[in-house]
Amino acid sequence: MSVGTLDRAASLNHWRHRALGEKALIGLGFLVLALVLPPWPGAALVAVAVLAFTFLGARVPLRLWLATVVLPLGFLASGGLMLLVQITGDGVSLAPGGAEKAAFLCLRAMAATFCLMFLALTTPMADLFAGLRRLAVPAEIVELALLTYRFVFLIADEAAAMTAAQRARLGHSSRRRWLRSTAMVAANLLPRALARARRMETGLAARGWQGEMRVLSSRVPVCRKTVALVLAVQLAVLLAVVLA
Amino acid sequence: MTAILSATDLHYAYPGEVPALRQLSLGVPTGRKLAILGPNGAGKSTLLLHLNGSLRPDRGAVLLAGKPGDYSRRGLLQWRSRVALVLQDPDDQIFAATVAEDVSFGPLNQGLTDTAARARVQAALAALGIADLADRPPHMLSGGQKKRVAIAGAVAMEPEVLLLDEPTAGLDREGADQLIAVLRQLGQRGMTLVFSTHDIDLALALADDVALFQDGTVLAQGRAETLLCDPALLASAGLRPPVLVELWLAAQARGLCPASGQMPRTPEALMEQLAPAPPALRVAQ
Amino acid sequence: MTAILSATDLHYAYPGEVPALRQLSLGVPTGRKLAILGPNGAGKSTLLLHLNGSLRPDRGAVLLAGKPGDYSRRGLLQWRSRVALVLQDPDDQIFAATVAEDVSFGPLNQGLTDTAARARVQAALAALGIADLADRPPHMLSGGQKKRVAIAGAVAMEPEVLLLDEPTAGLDREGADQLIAVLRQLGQRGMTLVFSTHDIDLALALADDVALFQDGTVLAQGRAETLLCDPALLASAGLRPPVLVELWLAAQARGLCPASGQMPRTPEALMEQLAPAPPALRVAQ
Amino acid sequence: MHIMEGFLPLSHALGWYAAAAPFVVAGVRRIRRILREKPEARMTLAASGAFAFVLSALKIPSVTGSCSHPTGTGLGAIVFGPPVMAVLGVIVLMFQALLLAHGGLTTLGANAFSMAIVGPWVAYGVWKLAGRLGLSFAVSVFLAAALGDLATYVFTSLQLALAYPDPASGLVGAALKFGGIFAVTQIPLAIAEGLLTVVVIEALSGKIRDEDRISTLAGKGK
Repeated sequence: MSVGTLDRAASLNHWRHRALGEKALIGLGFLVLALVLPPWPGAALVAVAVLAFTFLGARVPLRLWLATVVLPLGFLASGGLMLLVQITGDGVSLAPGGAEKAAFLCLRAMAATFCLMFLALTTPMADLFAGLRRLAVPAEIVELALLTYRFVFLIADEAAAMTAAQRARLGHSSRRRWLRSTAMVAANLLPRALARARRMETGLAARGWQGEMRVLSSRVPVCRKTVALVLAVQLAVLLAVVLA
Repeated sequence: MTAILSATDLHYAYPGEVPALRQLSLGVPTGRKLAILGPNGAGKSTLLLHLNGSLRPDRGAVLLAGKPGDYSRRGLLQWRSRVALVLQDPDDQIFAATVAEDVSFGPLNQGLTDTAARARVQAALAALGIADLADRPPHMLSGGQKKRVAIAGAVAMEPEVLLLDEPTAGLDREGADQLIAVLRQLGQRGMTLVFSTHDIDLALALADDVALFQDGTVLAQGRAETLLCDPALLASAGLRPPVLVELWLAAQARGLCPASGQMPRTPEALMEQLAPAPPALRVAQ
Repeated sequence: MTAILSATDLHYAYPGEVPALRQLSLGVPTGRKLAILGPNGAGKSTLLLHLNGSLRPDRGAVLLAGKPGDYSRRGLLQWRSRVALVLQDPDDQIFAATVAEDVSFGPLNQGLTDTAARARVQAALAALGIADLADRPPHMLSGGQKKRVAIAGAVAMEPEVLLLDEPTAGLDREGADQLIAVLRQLGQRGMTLVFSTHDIDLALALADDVALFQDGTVLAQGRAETLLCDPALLASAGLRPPVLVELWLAAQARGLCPASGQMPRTPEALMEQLAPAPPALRVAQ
Repeated sequence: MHIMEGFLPLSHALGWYAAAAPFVVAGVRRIRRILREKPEARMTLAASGAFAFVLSALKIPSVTGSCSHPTGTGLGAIVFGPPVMAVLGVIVLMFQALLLAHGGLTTLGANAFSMAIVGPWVAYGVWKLAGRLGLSFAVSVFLAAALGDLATYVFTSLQLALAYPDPASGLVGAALKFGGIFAVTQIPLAIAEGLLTVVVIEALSGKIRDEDRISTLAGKGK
């Protein structure tokens, strides 16, 4: 998976043009529920609900979703394992009730991760920046994040090309050479990134930049029906947990 | 012929380097398309950066509509509203997360209201034929598309002069042809265009006037029809005439097309001038 | 004609994107110069990355001297010693503090001794005509010089095949002409060359064979003399014949040059074929 | 390795947000001051942040086969200074969560504390200390980067141990467990990052123009 995979998916997603508010309500709303409610049945219900929005609503491709979930699962496997065992004076043994604790942790972490993935796969970064501005995050910081985002793709492409060029000249043929080659990539990348920054300065000054970076962002009105549906599902999850 | 922009006796050296511009004088005729033609490293980009006030000459002056350039903060803002610059690499100029947001940057900096800026954005995207890309993030565009977004960002400021650094660099033939068509249209609407290029074929396809550039100075400036047909002059700048012109001159010399014809700008134009020999007189096959 | 490299039925998609290569088959004839010709975004660079094992196809296979490519660590090292790759932007592949140091990167990685590597470096710099640049820091070179340093870095590994991505991109006419001359010399020494380009004039100037590329697949492969003179075939790939060939075909149709002539690769070659009309028969002026 | 989304209980997630906040706010203040004086520093800082992100995506082939990557904390701390790194680090962590599903939003506070605060400050402290002890430039850089990297992961293990103490041996046992899997495996990688940073800084010293010297951005003066 490359840096651009999720970004591209979000930009081309079926729900790309839905209001940020709706997607935030789903992604962040369920995320909070996953953390607040007891893992069983709370997190399990959250997971089911958010997956339904992911696949039935936003129609995220399953293959892409599976490729994305691999990395957090790796962390969960090793981290969850630690809850299964305990360290006593005699060494390592199975922890009493460890299995249950580990299962609950896995449930909660998975549900939360599904929420994060829903946001990542449906919400273009441009909308998030607009949202951060509305949340009164200092303009300079949003601008910094925006420019960083823009530079990430340019610099990642350069890094990928440099790495391919080094591989073609056997630059990774041993661990020692790999270390040297990678250091050379990093050492060449930073000055290039800074040179890019200087050119960007000229380019934006030519467009009348005075120190403030205002752009017109289009704002999609929130669809009340969707909000009502999401709130209803979230309420249902809450009620189910309370009753159970 | 009035010059909306002109440079007199410019001299400039980047800190610690050999001079990039020397005693350079140049006029940009209003409402026409001027090619700054010369090899790489001749100082073409440096000149463009002077023409919108991005660089300030060590000696000499840049005149905008006859008045010396004003390098104050306010002066520069006005200058750049009238003279827009499009850099060679569109990635150096596009910063926002979507195309429409990016194009709105210039108009908002000019102090327009949101509504007025939105209208400008739509007009510029339409003029460049990229209205359908409005919501795309820039890193998902092709090279030709990015180029047009960068130009739209300049056009949205409704400048009088558009400066373009190597506008077709990196584009394939189709992308270059589309861009040339767009630039011609902008020219027809009365915008003055100045573009730098090392590609004499681009100068042939687009320019009304040509300034021959070498080693930081202008060797000659004049109508494209005159300069591009002057092999001796071009050779002094290390250039050869466009292939089309070379062949046209050769065909004229052989009497295969009329000596009074106009310089052909497209292969079709040359073919029209090539008279078919009557069947009886065809060369032996 | 043996193929030192070949691809059969290649299929490849970057994760989450539409396929970049589809059912692509191609042979690289030993000892010749093959142009991969097509518009930007057609998958040319992706193919080159497959030909040296940098990318592994989703389906299909790359054969090196008839044997399926070996993607093991050792296999790739041998593969890349035999098939070198030069990327489009020389800044992506020049890392070291001086030219000579950079060119030694490949040979040293091949496990050569310092002495042997030094000899390789000298030979490569001489072959590219840049022996005088050996001690220069790369950022002080012109675009054309950088390009030659990047190629020297590949040539120093003494590969059998040299893959070049858009070798003349960004170069002015003089830089491009010099590079073409150098590549011709490498070809004469028996090195197999494969280069991608969107510039049909470069294919005309340099290629023995052409593979027409579009939408991730090869539309046609054959001798340059055949393919570049076939307007209908080229049109199906969204291309037009080189201006020179268009004019040659037009002149032939008008009987202004012999129908049996060879495809001209330079303006001079076409001019030679243009018969001067006898004075009496010149068109009225 | 960042702590994944949802791995920490609510109270811990909030606690780490609160702990990281003062450092990040101080960094934001410093950056705003820099930007008021030099608006164009925006580009340089953004390019540096993007560089840090891309660097962290360069995979190190590790002994255990697990995927790991340089933290860049040592390099960042030496070149930009810790306060600026706190803000750049948060931005980079946010992108890692949203562009790579690496880390998380509820764990952003905890990850920022270990990756963007503890790591850079340890690296910076070691760098200053080594300078005062008269160690050579290369050794100082190596120690700063290697220990900054290691400190990040040791701290991450502590954060996990705090959240999930061992039922028998409590905090200490849990720290050993998580440290065993997340920090000990990191030792060779920390050494690799140390070596890498030395080579990078040495190569950089000839390459960066004076006007780009980011120590000025970090408010250190020339």
